[in-house]
Amino acid sequence: MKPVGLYGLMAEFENPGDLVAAARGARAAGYAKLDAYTPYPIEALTEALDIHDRKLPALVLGGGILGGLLGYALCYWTSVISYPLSIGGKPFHSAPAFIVPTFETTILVAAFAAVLGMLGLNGLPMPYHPVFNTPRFALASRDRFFLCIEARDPKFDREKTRAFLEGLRPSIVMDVEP
Amino acid sequence: MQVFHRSTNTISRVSVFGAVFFLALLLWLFDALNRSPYTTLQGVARVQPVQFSHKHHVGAMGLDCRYCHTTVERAAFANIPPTKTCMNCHSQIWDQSPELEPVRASFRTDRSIDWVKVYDLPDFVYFNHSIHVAKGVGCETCHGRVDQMPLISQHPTLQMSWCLECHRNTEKYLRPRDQVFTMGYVPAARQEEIGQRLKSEYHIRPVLELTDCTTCHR
Amino acid sequence: MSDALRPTGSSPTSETSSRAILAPGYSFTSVTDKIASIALSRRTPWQWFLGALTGFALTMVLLASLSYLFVKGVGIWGVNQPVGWGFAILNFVWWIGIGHAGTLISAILLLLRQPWRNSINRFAEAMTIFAVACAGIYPLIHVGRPWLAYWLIPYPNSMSVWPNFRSPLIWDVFAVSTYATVSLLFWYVGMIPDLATLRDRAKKLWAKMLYGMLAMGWRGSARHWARYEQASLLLAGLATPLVVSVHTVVSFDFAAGIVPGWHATIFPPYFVAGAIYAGFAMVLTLAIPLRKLYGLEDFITVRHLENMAKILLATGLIVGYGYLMEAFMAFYSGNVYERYAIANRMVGPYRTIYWSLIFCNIISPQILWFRKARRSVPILFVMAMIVNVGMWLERFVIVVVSLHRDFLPSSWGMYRPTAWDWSTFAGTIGLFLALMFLFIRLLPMISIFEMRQILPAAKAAEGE
Amino acid sequence: MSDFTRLREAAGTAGPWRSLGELGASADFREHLHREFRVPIDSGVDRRELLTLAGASLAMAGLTACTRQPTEHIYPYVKAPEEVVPGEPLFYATAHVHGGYARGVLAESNEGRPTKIEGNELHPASLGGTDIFAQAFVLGLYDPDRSQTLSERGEIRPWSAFLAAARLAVGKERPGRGAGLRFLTGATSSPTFAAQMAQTIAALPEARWVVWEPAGRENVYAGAQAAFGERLEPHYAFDRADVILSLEADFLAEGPAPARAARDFASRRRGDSPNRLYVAESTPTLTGARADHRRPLTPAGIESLARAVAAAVGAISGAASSDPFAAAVAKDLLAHRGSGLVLAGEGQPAAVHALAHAINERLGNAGKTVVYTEPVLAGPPGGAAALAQLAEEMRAGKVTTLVVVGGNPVYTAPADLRFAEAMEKVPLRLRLGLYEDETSRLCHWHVAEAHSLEAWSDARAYDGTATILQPLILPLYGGKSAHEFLAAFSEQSDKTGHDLVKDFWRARLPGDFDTAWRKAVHDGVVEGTAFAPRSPSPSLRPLDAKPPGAAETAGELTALFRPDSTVGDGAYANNAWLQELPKPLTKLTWDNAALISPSTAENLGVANEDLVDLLLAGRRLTMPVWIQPGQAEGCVTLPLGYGRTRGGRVANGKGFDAYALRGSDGLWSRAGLEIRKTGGHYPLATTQHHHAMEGRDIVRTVTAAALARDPDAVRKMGEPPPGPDDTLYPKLPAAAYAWGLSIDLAACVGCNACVVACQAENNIPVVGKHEVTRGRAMHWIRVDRYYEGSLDDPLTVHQPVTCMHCEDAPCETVCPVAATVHSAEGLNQMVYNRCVGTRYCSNNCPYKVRRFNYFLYSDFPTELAKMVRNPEVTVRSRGVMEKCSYCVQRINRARIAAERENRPIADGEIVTACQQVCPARAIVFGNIADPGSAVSKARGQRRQYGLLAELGTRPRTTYLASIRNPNDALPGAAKTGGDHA
Repeated sequence: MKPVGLYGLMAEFENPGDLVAAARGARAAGYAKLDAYTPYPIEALTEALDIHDRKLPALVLGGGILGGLLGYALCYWTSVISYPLSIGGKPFHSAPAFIVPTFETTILVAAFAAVLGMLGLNGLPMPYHPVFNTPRFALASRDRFFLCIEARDPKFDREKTRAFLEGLRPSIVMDVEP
Repeated sequence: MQVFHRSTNTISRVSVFGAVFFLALLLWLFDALNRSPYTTLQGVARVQPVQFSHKHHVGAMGLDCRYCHTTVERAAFANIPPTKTCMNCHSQIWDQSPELEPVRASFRTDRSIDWVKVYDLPDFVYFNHSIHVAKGVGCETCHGRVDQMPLISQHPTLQMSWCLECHRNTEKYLRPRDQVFTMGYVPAARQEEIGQRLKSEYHIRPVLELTDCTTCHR
Repeated sequence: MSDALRPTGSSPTSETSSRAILAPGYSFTSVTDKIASIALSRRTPWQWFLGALTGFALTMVLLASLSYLFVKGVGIWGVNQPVGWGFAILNFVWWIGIGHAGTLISAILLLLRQPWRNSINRFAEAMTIFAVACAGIYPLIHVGRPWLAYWLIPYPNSMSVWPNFRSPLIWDVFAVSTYATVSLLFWYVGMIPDLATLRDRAKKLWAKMLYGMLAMGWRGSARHWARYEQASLLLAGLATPLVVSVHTVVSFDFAAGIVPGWHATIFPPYFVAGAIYAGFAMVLTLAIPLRKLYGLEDFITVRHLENMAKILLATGLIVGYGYLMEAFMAFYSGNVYERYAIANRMVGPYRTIYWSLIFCNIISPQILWFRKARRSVPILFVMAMIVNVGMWLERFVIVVVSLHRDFLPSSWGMYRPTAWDWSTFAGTIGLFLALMFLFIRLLPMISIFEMRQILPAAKAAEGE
Repeated sequence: MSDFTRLREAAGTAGPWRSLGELGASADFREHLHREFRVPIDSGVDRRELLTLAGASLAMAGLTACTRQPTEHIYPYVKAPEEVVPGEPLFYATAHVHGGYARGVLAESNEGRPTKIEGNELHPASLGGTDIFAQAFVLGLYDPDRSQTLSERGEIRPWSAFLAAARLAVGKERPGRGAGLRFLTGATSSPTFAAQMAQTIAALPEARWVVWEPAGRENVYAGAQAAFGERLEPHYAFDRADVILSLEADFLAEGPAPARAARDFASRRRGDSPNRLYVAESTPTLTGARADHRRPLTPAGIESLARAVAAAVGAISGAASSDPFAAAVAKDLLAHRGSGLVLAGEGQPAAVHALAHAINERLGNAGKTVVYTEPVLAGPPGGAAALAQLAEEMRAGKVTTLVVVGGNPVYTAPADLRFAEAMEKVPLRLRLGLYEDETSRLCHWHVAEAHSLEAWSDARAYDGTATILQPLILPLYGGKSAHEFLAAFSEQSDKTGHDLVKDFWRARLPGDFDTAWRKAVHDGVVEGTAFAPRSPSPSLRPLDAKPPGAAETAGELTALFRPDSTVGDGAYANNAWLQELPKPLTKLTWDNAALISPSTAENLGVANEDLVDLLLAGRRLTMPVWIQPGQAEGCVTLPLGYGRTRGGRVANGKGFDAYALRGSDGLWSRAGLEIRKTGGHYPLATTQHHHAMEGRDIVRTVTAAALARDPDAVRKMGEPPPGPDDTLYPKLPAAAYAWGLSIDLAACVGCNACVVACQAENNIPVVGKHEVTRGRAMHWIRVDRYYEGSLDDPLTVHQPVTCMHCEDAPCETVCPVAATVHSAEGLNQMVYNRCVGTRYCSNNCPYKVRRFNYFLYSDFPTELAKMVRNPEVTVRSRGVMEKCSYCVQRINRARIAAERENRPIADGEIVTACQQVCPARAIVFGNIADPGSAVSKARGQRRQYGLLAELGTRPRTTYLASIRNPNDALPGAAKTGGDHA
């Protein structure tokens, strides 16, 4: 995005209820490129902004399967193929014993998939973000609720959109520098 | 307010991935170093009191290994020849050469020549020359083309993985008994066939037995 | 300042609030500021310095003991034939046990939708990680040649030999390291939004930078929150079987052996129960002083303590059942060695330890049947302490008393811990304290955003 | 002048020494000798040790981490001796001399270093077996505490100076025809030495030879004197005896040839018609432990028993006593005329010996089970009387020159003689000694004695058979042999020991001397030197009058003085192997203690390790007590040989000196002992704390009768083990050989020889008293000892326990790094270099045979300590587990030999160290896959059982149940069951 111009317009609300309402309104008004910022997860918002993304569970499942396969493969290859050793009269392929490491690797890889997946899909780490340019945005992690309509929204028009946001009875509407 | 500059986004992502690769690199380096001649002394020629040349004695003059290493067929240790053996010839030829003064000195003073050990296994490894020779493992297989080495140096890594390689695939290395002391031996037919045949002929024990710990560790 | 933050006309001990998991009258603002201020602005109380210093001092003792150990060998401990395992392993099991409550609270209670967990899960998780860290030290140092301990990890090597995947110790390596990693991830992910809060609340630039980097630029976007919630649920789903598996695997160290007193199928369940038991005891041990020290009675209410007391009672009973079954099966099996092992626990040279264990873990917790006791802070604190000791004694009985008399009477012997055994143990306690105090000073010890969730205002927004 | 240079000079001539060239890397002897000898790790570890600890540990880290091998050097021969092949051991026949009697051995030499002792099949006292002393004496060769110099009043002098001094002394004595000259020696059977002595004395007729052996055989000879009117050597054919009555004769552990006795005795225990052994003794012995009926009796009690039996069989006049035991024994003996045997121990008064002889004569056992020959020991009658007279003469100033050859009289002499004080009255005192000990301190001249592996000599076995002792190595410290020393006082002072011995035999060997000599030296026995049997005529007069001797008044305590079972009379006190070897019955190490009976302990209100004051005839000694089940009531056993003050670093300050109480009026036992509790406490190191089997079928004992009734008696004793197919797992591919070991508990006499042999063969370190008290002894094979029955007279059983090499080994499964795994041939392999030391395997081993290096126990810094090590076995460092390997180095040696020749390994080709020494042949090793092998035959027996086999470990080491053959006419210990902890 270019340094000049505007990232978007941001409206600040006193309480979650207004934000949820505002979000509904904005979508109803046909705005697509908008996001809400809240100090804690609000389920109502997901539905209001109709966010549905099922990538993460798939990732975790994949991770789990991969981890399991790797774990068992490790046990099998080392104890049956690479250097078979007669240990305690047990067969080289001691499946029951191999279950434990397999289980652990399954969990491990799945967990990594969950965390890295979440961060990756959220595009984190991203220490710099335009929304931080608005001083009051610091309150987004405390007690204020923000709705931001981005400039790249086709329907975005500096004046009209500002007017629209004003109509949602926010405590204030601000420009967000890019 | 904005705490970080734009560029930090890129920096942070790069550093996250970088860290992972850096760690991997370190591990790889460590392993490489561990297998490198720096650790194994593979192919590193040592300074000896007498710059004895196998190339000359074996390659040029064609001495048999057993002329000096007399016990190789009956004992675990392929002995380093006594000074007497050197003097057998060198009391006649090169008997004035300054190179050989340490040998003559040893013979005079009755003090051993102080050789630096080249093939040096850890003390918890028990290697037996006689059995390998008896089973058709050529000197060359472990010691390399000694007949081309002016100064002897360690041919293999002497790491356990190297030992196992042969104990697991004997057929790849066996040669007829009469070829054991040959340098530059070329198999008459495909090595696999010969190897398989000799394996049964010489009653080579199965892999599981050859890779038992007590085969080498006691 | 904390008083300024307390809403007027509410006292946390009043009957109304005592059922609540959060004293009334709090707003997003006050909750946020009160918790954040502990890390950022509030003056550090002298008790903190006292605690932290003790912790660091004991950590030095640990380092000293370890250096001496590495120079001389495990012979400096009381271990011998027949008792090949002593304090090292029993402390390992003890710490691992303690390290169970955190993940349990954050994972299982999350799945069970227990909102009261929100105010205790953060430092419970921290406790978990530090306990696991302490536990992790022991298996490494108790071996005869610690500089070769890395041979327990499967990696391609010039010897082309591999670990033995049939050995419970290798299972331990996998289980404990996985558990440590996942707990750490869970803990960190859970903290990201609060780190963002600290970033935004911090005054000094370096603090902003520090928290900012850790927060990874979290900005509370609704889309992020959505995935974040997914992730926490999934992690919880993964951590739940994991937390159960870890102490199960630890119990295999014994159950997979043939030593009379070890070789029992009841071990996995009752080890897990024991772990939760010990874990919650430790949570109480930490929570009670902390809430007092930082005036968090409004967040960690008597309700919390009571709930934990109930869990203590429940798991305590399971553990008791475990002991009972052990004894019964030994008798019922008709196996002379098993019978002797149990009899030896009860009347043998170590009987005092066995009976004090019974008192600590089985008898004393019965007091928690009474509501009054469950709601009395001092009683709970003493109770928790007793259980901590009791669980340690249990491990002593399992590890040492089983080993010192096994099959051939000719080889029977006694185990006597040396000064070095004790100093190492004290050392790990020090390490634990040190880490704990650093944590409460530098990081939000209560999950701020999850506290916001249980505010009435939040509930309203969700249309509840 | 340095030993080292001298050795170098010698290097030209003697073969073995050349190998120092091989050792060259560290060949500076000066350095070794002056380096501090590391006493086995005890409470503390000093700084230098810490460094070595760290160093050695790091070194072991080698290979895997990026540590490079340190540069090593090779020192080849200059002129290679014919017979030496580097890496191939050589064996030389020689003998170990104990109490004057030769016990034939073969000494193993690796590159010229004597490292291991084996028995000599050709030698009558060995037949291939050895005892603990023979096994351990090789360690003494490298003892850095051995005297290393020849000195006069502490000043180092050359040999020539001593020769001059000796010549001067003899010159001084010549006018008086040697009246002032006294030679004091220990018991010796060396023909050469005797001849030299005779020669010397012939030159100086008034000189006298005094023999003093602290625990000698004087009573035996005196007994014969009493019975037959002449000093005779009785020896016994235990293999021909059906009924044996031992009057405190511990023939399985003490006496002239215990190894031979054990072999003969055991040969009659395994069969279907076992012999029967009655033992009457005051203090428990190994022989007593094997008894079918054992009677704890006071010395007087033993004598009256002997009389009762003698009377009952009509050997002496007098009425048969009412004692049912005596009656039963007599009945049994009478029923076995000619195949019975009665013998008395060294500690018994002459009268009892005479009675024994009388009974044997009467029953016609003489010539059959007991044979008489002329005395084996040379020299005049010894004993307290001789020494007392010498002390008297010295005190009276009659002695002007005292020559002490070996022994250590100042330490061992009876206290009432105040020998040291008397000795100091002698103007010139010269001494030959292995150590600069208590006696040397009081001598003007001290000559370092050569170890018997360093010198030429000869000695006779119990039956007179002579052995030529040959050196395997030049004297490490330039010591001199007794022959060279004695020669200094004769005209032959210029001769070497080799010449002296050879010259003596020159006249005496039949046929071509060189051939005969070579054969004699090679075989280790000189043919035809055994003494011819005599058939003496009994003259039983002295017996009718009851001699005075020790008569106890009731309630009075009797002190018994016995050589300690591991350090003997003190001669072995500086031998760490023997110090750490658990005493066969008490299982004590590193100390001696006053053994008291349980009831005595009760009366005195003392417990183990309590310090007490012992008062006897005005003499006093403070010592801890140890309660010994089976000890005769009122008898207190005081083992000799401890409390050394100048015995060397290992010996000094260990235990308590019982000689301080011992008087010449009661060398073996003396009534009138008083015990006072001091309230003090002294920790003792025992390797076994629990003595009952807790009703578990660990050591299975069956009576001959029961076995005859029911062949399955033994198998029915325990829970049945799982059958070969009771498993879920598929069988792993089996190899051509399946190694297994069988231990016959009926034959085993619990002598501990296997323990020392294993220690020598496998480089097992010594850990010291403190570590033993912490339960960290390292022996790979241990001999467990359990008691059954009443505390006062229990049945004592012994059981050697090795690694069982379980086919389904619990230890293997739990090792995280696969450091202990199974070989295709069924060995439970322990790979030291892979072990990280979790000790999980040891926890999971039901037999607790695994041993852990809690510290760096192996002595890495001391060069001398390295010389005794077996080059075929890895020296373990700190932090690794170790255990019995079935002597895998011997298996591999045999296998390689066989494979080189493309043939299978023959049965009996592999002999484990424990099997090789076992005097009773109780241990058999071999291939259990071959039904024809000896071990398979042993395992095939109906007495066979596996220890704890019901656990499903499928042990490869199995046992044959012990057999007892009680007399139904008596309530025998063997029948009493039940346990006492």
